[in-house]
Amino acid sequence: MNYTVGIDLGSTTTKAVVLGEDGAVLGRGITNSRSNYDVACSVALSEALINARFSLIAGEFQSIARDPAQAPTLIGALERKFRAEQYRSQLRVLDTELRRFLSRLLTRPPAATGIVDRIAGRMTAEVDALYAEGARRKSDFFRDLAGSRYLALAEEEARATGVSFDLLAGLFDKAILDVENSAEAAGRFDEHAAVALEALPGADPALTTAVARVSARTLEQIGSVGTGYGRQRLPFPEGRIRSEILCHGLGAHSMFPRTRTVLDIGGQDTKAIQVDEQGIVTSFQMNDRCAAGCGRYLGYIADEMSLGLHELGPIASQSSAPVRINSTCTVFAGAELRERLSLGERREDILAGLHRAIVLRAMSLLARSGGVKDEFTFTGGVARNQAAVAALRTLVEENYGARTVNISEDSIYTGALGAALFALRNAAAA
Amino acid sequence: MSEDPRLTALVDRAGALFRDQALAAVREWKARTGGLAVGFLPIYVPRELLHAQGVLPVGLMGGRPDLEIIKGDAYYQSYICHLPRSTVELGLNGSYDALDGLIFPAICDVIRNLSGMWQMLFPKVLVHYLDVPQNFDPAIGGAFYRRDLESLSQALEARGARALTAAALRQSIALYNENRRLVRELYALRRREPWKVPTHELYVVLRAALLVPVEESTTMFAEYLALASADRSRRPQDQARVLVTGSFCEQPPLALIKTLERAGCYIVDDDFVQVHRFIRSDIPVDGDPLQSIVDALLTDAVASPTRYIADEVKGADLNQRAAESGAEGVLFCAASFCDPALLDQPMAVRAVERTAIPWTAFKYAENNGQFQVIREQAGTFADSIKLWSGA
Amino acid sequence: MITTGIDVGSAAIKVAVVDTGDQAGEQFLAGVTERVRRRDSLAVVETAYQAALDSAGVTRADVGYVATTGEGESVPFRTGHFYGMTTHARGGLFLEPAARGVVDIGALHARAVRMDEHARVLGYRMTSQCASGSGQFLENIARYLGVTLEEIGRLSRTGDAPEACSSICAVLAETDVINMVSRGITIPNILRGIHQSMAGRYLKLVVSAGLKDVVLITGGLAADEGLMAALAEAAIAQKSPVDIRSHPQSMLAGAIGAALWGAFRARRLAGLGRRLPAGAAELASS
Amino acid sequence: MSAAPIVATTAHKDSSQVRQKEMIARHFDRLAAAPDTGTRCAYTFVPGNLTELLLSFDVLPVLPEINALQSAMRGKTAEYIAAAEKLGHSEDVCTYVKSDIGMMKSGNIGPTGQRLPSPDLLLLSYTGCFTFMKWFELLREEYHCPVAMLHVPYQADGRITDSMRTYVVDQLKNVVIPKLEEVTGRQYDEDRLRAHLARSAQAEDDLVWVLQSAKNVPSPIDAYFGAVYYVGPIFSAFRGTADAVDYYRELREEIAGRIRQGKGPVTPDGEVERERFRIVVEGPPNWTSFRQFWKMFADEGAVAVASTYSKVGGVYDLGFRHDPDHPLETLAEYCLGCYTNLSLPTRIDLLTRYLSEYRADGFLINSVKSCNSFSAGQLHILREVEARSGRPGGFIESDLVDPRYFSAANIKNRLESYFQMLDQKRAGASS
Ligand SMILES: Nc1ncnc2c1ncn2[C@@H]1O[C@H](COP(=O)(O)OP(=O)(O)O)[C@@H](O)[C@H]1O
Ligand SMILES: Nc1ncnc2c1ncn2[C@@H]1O[C@H](COP(=O)(O)OP(=O)(O)O)[C@@H](O)[C@H]1O
Ligand code: SF4
Ligand code: SF4
Ligand code: SF4
Repeated sequence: MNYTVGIDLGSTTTKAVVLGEDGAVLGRGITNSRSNYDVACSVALSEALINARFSLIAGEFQSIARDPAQAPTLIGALERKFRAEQYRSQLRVLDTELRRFLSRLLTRPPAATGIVDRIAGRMTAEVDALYAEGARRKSDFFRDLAGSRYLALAEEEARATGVSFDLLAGLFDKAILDVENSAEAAGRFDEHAAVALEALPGADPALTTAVARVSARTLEQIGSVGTGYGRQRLPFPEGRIRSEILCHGLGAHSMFPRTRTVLDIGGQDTKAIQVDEQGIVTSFQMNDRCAAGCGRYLGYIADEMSLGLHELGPIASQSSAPVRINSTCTVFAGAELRERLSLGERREDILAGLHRAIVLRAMSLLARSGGVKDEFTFTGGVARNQAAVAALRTLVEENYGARTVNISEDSIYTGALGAALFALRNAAAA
Repeated sequence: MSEDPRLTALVDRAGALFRDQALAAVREWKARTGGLAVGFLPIYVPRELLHAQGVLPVGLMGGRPDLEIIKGDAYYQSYICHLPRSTVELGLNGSYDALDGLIFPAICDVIRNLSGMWQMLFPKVLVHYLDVPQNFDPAIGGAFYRRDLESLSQALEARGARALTAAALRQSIALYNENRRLVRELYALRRREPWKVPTHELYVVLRAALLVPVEESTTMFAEYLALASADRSRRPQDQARVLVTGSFCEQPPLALIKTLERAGCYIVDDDFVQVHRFIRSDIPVDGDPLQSIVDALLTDAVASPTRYIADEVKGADLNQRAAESGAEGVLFCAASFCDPALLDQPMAVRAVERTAIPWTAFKYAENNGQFQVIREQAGTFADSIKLWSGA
Repeated sequence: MITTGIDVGSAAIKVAVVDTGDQAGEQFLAGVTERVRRRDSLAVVETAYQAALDSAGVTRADVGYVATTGEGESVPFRTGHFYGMTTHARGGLFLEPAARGVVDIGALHARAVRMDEHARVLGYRMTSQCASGSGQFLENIARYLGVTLEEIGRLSRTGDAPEACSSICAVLAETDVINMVSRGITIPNILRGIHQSMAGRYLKLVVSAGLKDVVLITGGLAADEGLMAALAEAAIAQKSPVDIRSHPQSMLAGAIGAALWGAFRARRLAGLGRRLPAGAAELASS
Repeated sequence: MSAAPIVATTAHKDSSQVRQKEMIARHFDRLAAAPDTGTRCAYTFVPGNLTELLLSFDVLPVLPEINALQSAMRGKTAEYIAAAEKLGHSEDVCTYVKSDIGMMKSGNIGPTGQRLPSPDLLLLSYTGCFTFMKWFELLREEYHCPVAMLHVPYQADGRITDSMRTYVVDQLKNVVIPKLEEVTGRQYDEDRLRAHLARSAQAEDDLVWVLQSAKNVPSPIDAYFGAVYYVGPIFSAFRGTADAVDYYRELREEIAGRIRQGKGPVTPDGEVERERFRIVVEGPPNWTSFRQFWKMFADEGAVAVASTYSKVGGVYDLGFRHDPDHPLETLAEYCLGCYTNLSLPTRIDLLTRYLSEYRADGFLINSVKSCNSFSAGQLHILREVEARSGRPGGFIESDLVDPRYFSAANIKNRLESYFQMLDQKRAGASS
């Protein structure tokens, strides 16, 4: 079947949205951005295609399953097994790379080889638990998941053996780059799907049939458009690159046609956009290049607190008395946070203050772009964060009165969706 | 020995006025008297004139760190000082609704342009740009200024203020002379015994005085002067004496003033809330009172960075103030992006360097909450004065 | 007298033990540096302090004055506190008696201090509240490039075509670095470019603080030979009359300075007949 | 999308351009020779300059702003600004001032590589900006020369009052002219002044014709980048000279020729062959990356059809002309009327008017960090003009002469988004 794809090469994440010829979303894929843009794009695309295939499998299976009521659960299990296998395959590459860098060290502590063996062993052993039903993962990305586990284990080992923690941490920082920058590390759909099926012995045989049918289909790309921070360097011809502003405007319009104001808080920029009834941008404002006020601010804070991005919002939401954060600069805010924690202030109050700070900056941009009109759509990665959303809702209401606030589960894909829609238009016009 | 409770109460009352960004005191005054209230931006307006027409002059000094700027930032780029955005924020959030007009004295381009913005944002209120002359010849700049004041006076009258009479103006001048005299005494007391007049307290009193009628603020100054000078609970500490300069328009956050004091400094002279000291001595009450007001500006105003004053008068003036206040150091403490203050600074520094007095410089914004760097800097400055003075 | 100095930084805790006995003059007994790495800094202070005492072979009871500096006001067992520039000047002079200026380059701030031959502070300049071009910034980039702190300097020195890198946000830097890597710029050239831009920034501080002649770099970044080289080059290129030096103990300068001032203060208070710690506590900023 | 090339690659110079270059070179020669010829020099500013009066005393004007922007175009300002900051000047303040101070401290070598004479007089006519006043306070400390201060009141209520005019005329009579007499040892000669003023008015007519030629579609000129060259002589040392009269006459003829041929503007990279967007621009240009900045417009086929920057030395298109019959009053009127002396509501009116009169697709604000006089309030202007004209505004930030504040990637990103937005809007409107 034919598809068009929009790719949003963001500063922190790269997103792909795959559309069918009818304009319906077939699949979405996301990965963290890395230095090799081609790889980032191809990983995001292949993730989107995996996602597309899973929804196709779900569709196929639903009609032939022994117990249709159980089908979604089974598909869920299949997907978890698939992800676990994918993770394992990346771990294997990581392990190889760790060893390679270890062997290159000039002064290699004798204990180091054993340590790397033990860490790799333990991480592999933990995979099933990580992807068990109901398990919570700190992030969707291998870099973060493997990184936080590795560093925790390395710290244990460093304490126990006296080998320098910096050395172990340094090894990881090197190895992870090579894992990320090889498109192959994540493996192939059919191989992982086969392993995943094997890991579900006794499952409905129709599942195997559905997987086989979908694997056999070819997906043909008939158009693509790139956008995002890195768009100038995307492996796309010039005519197939669109500004993020337009893509966000169109994407938001397509999700919520009555949208007039769009706020996008991404990794390293925040945009306030006004669109007309056709999704055409009428004015916009972007922030300066400073992490304060963007998603990276929260990412940095999460790192400082050794938390996952997913955890920030829920913790902050528990606060009843947000503190006022004095530092504007992200790095200084990180230091302030540690100082406040050591003075005994509550973690949730500090986090709530940090969320409010970022939303306040967005409010200024919104005001600059022409205010908040009805309906208002909030997109970008930060829209996934409930505390940021709550703070934004309050401030919008206080300053502009009641507004319908649209937030989609898939808001992080807004830019990619807009790009895919442009691609579809191009394909139709060709 | 503990502090006199009357002093504590007075400072608390001033503090409440200082924190009153929505001008409740002004609303209350208007409700009581039915008069007009007109705000003015730093650093100088002839309050006597307003007072003589029954108008309450209200000194507006921007915002404070706890004011969340939401709409104000929509009007200003990041590289413009903070005062205008908080002023716009307070205007838009209704805090200044009680004001029947605003006067924008000629200070700098930012304030100048703000006057036009105000005309558009608040078309119903009186907006007057007070073009303070830079020519100090009575026949030229003086005549121009006089015409400007007359037009201001007429505009007030058109809004329902009393007509200006010479008798009323003379009386107002007398009241403000007394008010200014007390401020001079407070500064003198602080120079002599800085522990008796901690600056974070004096500052709050000076700010509070901007929101109440001159009669009330004179009483407040007099009481404060009497209570503070009599209080024996306040003992001298081993602190360095510093002169703070450059903060004439956008004001430093109160916490910054406290930080300086805690880091070991006694502030013995400053240019905070400058309107109180802009005219240096008494304005004559005999003769043509309007002309006296004009002449006072031409001949007796401080050498503010917003005025063009030839020859190294400003530097000499600063050095003289430092000498008179017995300052052991000079702190250049200006608002970020404040062109008048920052462009003056190198010249002032050169003047200070001609004396033996050490100096240091830092910038702030009225919404700063973080004083780590400044504390470190002021602390080191005070440390070195203390460790090495007389050595 | 044995005194100790504790320099509480945002990236690392530094502890120094000195002996200011009359016979041998001032003697540096031991120093310990412990990176905080997102741990509770007071806990790190505790372990680093004990390690320093152990390595100097003294006990807590032997210590005549515990002086803190940096963010050390919250250390519960301190005798007194001194401000960072005062202590870096003193420590810098101890390490490099010819120095008439120090530049403390730490994780978040840099400060250039001009002093006389008694470590009296004559003038200074500090960086602003933006972490662009700070130690933390370099650390973030290094991490992203998979380079350890110890390797940075060496790698940077092998760069032959440094990539100019203007002031960029310490947090968003990694995207710029991604960008550079994707343009095929080598790690040494990236690092060297960054070092050059940092050096430019610091040299500006040096010049505006009026430093001349021998200048000792203190703080953590003194250990970065790439930055040191870039600073020296920049000084030559801009014809600044400074002789930039570093010292293996540069990172400890603040702690050493605090310990020395502690001894000075203890003697003075003793001379005044005042008792410790009540008298010294007065020095601690409230 | 890029069917035909937008900018042709052949660059050429018109004869007016050659003439202009030659005029300027001659002026700097005269300045360089001034110490030997004994010619007096006054430093003064572009907005509110009193060139005719100076010329009537045979005093040569030196314009520090022009020197600063020329230095920027020659890539010298980074070094100059660094030198000024070394002397304790803040990062926050106007970079024209710092660049000038830095240049002076580096030997006062002007744009042509010749040394500039020290001032015999600082003529501080501070129209439209308080920074001018500080600037000359700083220079005065260096040169210890006489200063003539001319305070030009602000048009806060959008009009020039009698009181303002009287005030300026009083100062001209009692401060500026006596100072000039004292410095030059000559008598004020009103007839000479009148003769210069008459020539000014003549050149002004042609300049206005040139600027208004942008009403043609396609526009034969770029009224922002290109206009910088066109306003050069009249904003600097040549107003009131025969040279200026000739230059503008020739320029006018050239442009009339372009209109007949249906040609677009000339840019350093060639002619704009296809006018895709007609833009009104507010704010000064960036000088350190002037060509790169211009190219970002030209490559998109964006032509500036009107700008406010080309009015900083006088808003002649609203009708003002120097009037030889009322020499001092006309000078006063001129000073009071410069663009940066206009109130914000007046500036908004002007922009809105340009948008409709020049049939522009939208307007762009280049907000420069240096200049509070221009920048403070520009975001308000943006909103108001958008609301009143219904046409989209764009906002970019840079600086005049400090290369640290020109982020090409950032500006390109914003411009690109802006132009794509205009494009999309047009496509939407036609579908
Ligand atoms: N699940 C999540 N919960 C909270 N915040 C998230 C989540 N996922 C992403 N984010 C935030 O979104 C940001 C990335 O947003 P994104 O729109 O992908 O940016 P960009 O397009 O610049 O890469 C991250 O920095 C992070 O703060
Ligand atoms: N060998 C090294 N090479 C480069 N940088 C180093 C090295 N060691 C430490 N640093 C840097 O020094 C900084 C810590 O310096 P320090 O003076 O202790 O700062 P602080 O006092 O703020 O904690 C860290 O940010 C780190 O980047
Ligand atoms: S703080 Fe300075 S720049 Fe800002 S308004 Fe006041 S005088 Fe002007
Ligand atoms: S202030 Fe902080 S977050 Fe902003 S640019 Fe500087 S380093 Fe980055
Ligand atoms: S502030 Fe603006 S108008 Fe004033 S001197 Fe600087 S650039 Fe010129």
